[in-house]
Amino acid sequence: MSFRVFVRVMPRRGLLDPQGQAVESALRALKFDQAGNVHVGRAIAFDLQADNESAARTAAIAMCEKLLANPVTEEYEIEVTAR
Amino acid sequence: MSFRVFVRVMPRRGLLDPQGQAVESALRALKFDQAGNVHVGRAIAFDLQADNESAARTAAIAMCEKLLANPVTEEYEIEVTAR
Amino acid sequence: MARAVAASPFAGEPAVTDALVREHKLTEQEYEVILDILGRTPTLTELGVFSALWSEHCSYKHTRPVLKTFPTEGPQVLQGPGENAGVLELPDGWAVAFKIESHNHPSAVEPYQGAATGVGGILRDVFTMGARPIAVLNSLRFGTLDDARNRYLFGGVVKGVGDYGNCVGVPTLGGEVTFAPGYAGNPLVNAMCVGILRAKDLIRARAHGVGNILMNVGARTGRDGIHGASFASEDLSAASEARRPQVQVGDPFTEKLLLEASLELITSGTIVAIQDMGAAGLTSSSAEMAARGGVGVELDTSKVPLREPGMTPYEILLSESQERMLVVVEPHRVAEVQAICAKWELVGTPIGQVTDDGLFRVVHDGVTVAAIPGERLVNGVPIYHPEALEAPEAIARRAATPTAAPVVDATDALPRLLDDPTIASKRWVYEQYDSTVQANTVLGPGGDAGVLMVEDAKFGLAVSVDCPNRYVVLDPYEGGKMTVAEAARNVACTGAVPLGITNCLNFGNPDKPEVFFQFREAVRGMGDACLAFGTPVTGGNVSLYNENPTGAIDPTPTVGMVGLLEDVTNRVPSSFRNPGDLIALLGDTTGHLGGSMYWWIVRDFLGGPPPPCNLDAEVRLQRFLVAAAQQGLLRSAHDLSDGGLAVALAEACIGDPYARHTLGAGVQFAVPDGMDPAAFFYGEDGARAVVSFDPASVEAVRDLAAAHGVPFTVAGTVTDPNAELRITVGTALHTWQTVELRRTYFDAIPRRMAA
Amino acid sequence: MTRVAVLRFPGSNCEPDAYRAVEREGGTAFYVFHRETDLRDADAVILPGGFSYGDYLRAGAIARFSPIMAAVERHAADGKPVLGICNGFQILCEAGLLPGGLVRNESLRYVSRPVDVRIERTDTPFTGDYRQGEIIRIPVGHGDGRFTASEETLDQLESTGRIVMRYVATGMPDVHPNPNAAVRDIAAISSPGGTVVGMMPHPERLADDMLGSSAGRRTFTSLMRWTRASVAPASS
Ligand SMILES: Nc1ncnc2c1ncn2[C@@H]1O[C@H](COP(=O)(O)OP(=O)(O)O)[C@@H](O)[C@H]1O
Ligand SMILES: [Mg+2]
Repeated sequence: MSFRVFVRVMPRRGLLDPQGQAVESALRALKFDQAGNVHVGRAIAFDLQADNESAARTAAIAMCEKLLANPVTEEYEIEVTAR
Repeated sequence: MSFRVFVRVMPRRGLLDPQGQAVESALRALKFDQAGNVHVGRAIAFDLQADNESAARTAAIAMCEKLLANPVTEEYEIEVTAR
Repeated sequence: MARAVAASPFAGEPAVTDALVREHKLTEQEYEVILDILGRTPTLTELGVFSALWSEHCSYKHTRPVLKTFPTEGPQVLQGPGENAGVLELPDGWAVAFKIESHNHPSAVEPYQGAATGVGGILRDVFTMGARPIAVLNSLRFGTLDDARNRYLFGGVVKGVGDYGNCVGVPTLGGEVTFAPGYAGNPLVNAMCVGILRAKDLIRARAHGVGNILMNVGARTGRDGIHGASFASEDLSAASEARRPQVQVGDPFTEKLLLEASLELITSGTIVAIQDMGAAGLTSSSAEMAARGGVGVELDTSKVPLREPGMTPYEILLSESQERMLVVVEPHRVAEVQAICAKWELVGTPIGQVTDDGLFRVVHDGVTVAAIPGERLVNGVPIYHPEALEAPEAIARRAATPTAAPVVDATDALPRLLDDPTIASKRWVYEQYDSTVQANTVLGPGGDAGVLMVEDAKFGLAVSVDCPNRYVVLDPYEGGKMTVAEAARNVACTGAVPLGITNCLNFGNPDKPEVFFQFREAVRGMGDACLAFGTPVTGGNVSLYNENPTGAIDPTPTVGMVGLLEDVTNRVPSSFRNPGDLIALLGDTTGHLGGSMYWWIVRDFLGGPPPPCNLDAEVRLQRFLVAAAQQGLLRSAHDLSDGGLAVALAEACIGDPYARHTLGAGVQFAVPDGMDPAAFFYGEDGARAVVSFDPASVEAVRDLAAAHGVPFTVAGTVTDPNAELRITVGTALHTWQTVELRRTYFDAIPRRMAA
Repeated sequence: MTRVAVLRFPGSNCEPDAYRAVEREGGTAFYVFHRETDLRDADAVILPGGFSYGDYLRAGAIARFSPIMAAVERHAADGKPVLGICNGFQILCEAGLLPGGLVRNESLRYVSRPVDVRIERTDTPFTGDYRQGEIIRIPVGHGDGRFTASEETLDQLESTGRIVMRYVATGMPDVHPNPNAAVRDIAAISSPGGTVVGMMPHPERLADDMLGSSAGRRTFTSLMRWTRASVAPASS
């Protein structure tokens, strides 16, 4: 089966996120003050072949642990959808 | 109401995505060859106050158009969840 | 001459119609010539090829006759205009390759990628000559920073220049940034690259050897920047907004691999010729290499490695995907080339061959989709001789004088001027550019010219890029002269002998007589200055149609100068060094305020005649500065330009960008009779510099100045760290806190960008 | 003669500078490509600065998987000197040979300028010829130089004396002494034994008097002396 995987890699909670701060103040400057708690990270999208959804998820987690995210500075979330 | 918004900003289809290419070949080198069509972009997460979901979405779209995404080189997707 | 042969349309390709011809920006007259060249109607693919090669950007059809008037010869010239970059001879078998090029239109649409790919293109122009890039410079122009769009363009361009050059590992040694209303909506982004090579390794982009193979080396081809060449020859308009998806994305990582692979291919003698695929991509690189070599080429577009499926020959030929090279190689060495490519993680793919029929022929899946006599394709474009007529308003503005009263007095004008982003420190910019990679940076950004050493060599190089655009807009001829004079003065201040120039001529729409007048006169002025200085033009680039809805940009003929320090240990910095050193002013001060920053900032007036450029005085000053440096007489030398004497003294006191303290100075001048102190402080007469030296050397310096016929006035001394700048004019004493001047000078741009 | 392997990853761009700095002090430098698996009896290894794999994904994230890195890990495990400069430091962190990570400068801008750093530790192979507490001015050039680690890791680095250089203020009135907002002003750290060192500043770019200072030279003279004496690594 073929899956579409979206990975969201965000700065670890607690770590300084200057990009998030910059975007937040830019939003305020544009009067979008209803937005808060802004954080900026990396989005990674790819197609994945796997027997079933849980296999796909397992593979995606392995990829994040090994390459896509750095546990020291980042945390990640995975979204898998069949296609 | 308070919403959590995730924005995924990816390189426009058709434009060169050197970062996606680099990650794809790195995954191959690590024997994750079941992954393909890799693209890398930015993930933006924020809280948003709005009367209802569609108002929240409308606001998020405005933010993307004005600030979060560069229409020349990027396309974006928005995910809104009540909280 | 090669005769035309048949070509059939690519499957699904529409027949060529008048509408299509117009859309390809070809005039009726030009289309007539195409019909005559082919003896038949072109296929759409052929039309696209003509349209690209006959665009202003590639063909110089409006400017060639004028460009021909540049002096291009000199004993130091190894390669003049006509190749990817010019090359000058250096001591000990070394040579320097350098070139400047514009990326204005792409940067107006997408500042980050536009600027980045501009740097990528100019790097390739230099390393395709067999030279290793050792310095990048950039010349930038924007509207004023009070406007958010201009701040966005400025920030994006600087980040783009930095990210690309930093990643490839070439230090940015200098540049210039000017902010003026005349560039709003049409920023100028000119990038210069300087490379060093062994003269014996010089290689020219000429295809020869019938049967030799054409190879595509580097990135895959996508639909990027299709028609970028004709795009660059078009006024910015709603239409070009609609062309947005064409933006090219740069990949500096691949560029770095391409750089190493190309230099290895060249120095190992594996290849016959190499050319980067710049504007009009595969089409111009292959057609130009063939024409230079007097041969034909046959390309098989179905063999070109693609990034996107289903691309047509038309798209493949015109794609401006970055980081690609076209290489000519003997058939038996293809495997060697591929091995070197593989070593650098790149792919080398045979995509065609050199032929003897003089045709530019394109086949796709065995079908001939284009067959054009190559020589006429490259050189057959009709040449235009546009009318040149100065605008009455320009003449009037040159004659006018300010009416508004000064907003501040002569003393307070100095901080005002130092706070203007055009005069203020550009540290916010060059701090984002790696200026020390390669470990050869002797004098980095912040001074008059960048200076670098060459490993194991005694000599050093000084590089600078300049254009006093205010002078050019007011008087293109004098301004053209001053452009070269300022670059030469900057280089000479470091102690280097000006060797030669490259130039980037940024102008508006040449069909406007007033624009073509500016172009013709500026080139005439630059040529006269180059003759006087013995600095031939080795190449450059022309960017026309720099217009936006509000009209043409200020004419901006940017000059990139390379100078030689025979002994790099003699290099001279621009700011004061030691308390107790003597300070002298070189050159004549008439208090010329026409075209000055003072009138512009303090009296809200841009006009009057710019300072006349006295070439003889400039040459004498240059020779003095070089001789004084060679004799080790000077501790600092700084030329006078924007803001005149007071700004130059302030900058010399403020010191290096990361100095731990400023230095004070105390100087006295006898006012020339009846001269307004503001004119004395801020007048912008050329051929002047402020120097400092050990008091023990005063006789030697004075005699040397006399020997060179350079007016010389000892004005005072350098005083203590963080002390005041004190200038006495006649009986009036003016004082400034150098620490505050420094703060103003370095904070002007960051403050505005934080807004 | 000290044999120093200078690694070359795709996108490295400071390897010639490191090579020169080693040879200038009488060492023998040689390049080792990322695809190789053997360090050819190097006494020491330098991971140079640059943009390995374009810094795509994360600086150093892809290079750390290069075939040569297994040999570097063995070399480090044997207590032999390893120096990561800038991108090399980032690679060592990604590879887990040094703790913590290097993230985007707080300014969100690349920064190229001199910084003043204090030598906090002189018993590493790369700092022996400096004086304890000495302050040197030396260039940085990076976009991702902000050192970060968990509080525990930081405290441990402090208590075991593994912070090798810190950014310090010496009065450049108008620039921040810490160019990237690194936590606790950390510019360089070492492995527990002190033999693996990562630093953001570029000593190899300031190892020639012609450049106005040679403050970086002693990083390499230190190495020459250390390997000649080849004393056992000081452990704390
Ligand atoms: N302003 C100029 N002065 C002198 N030579 C020029 C000028 N503009 C272009 N040329 C020469 O014309 C040739 C083609 O220029 P250009 O199209 O910019 O080169 P490229 O093909 O690298 O873009 C180059 O050799 C260049 O040096
Ligand atoms: Mg070019």
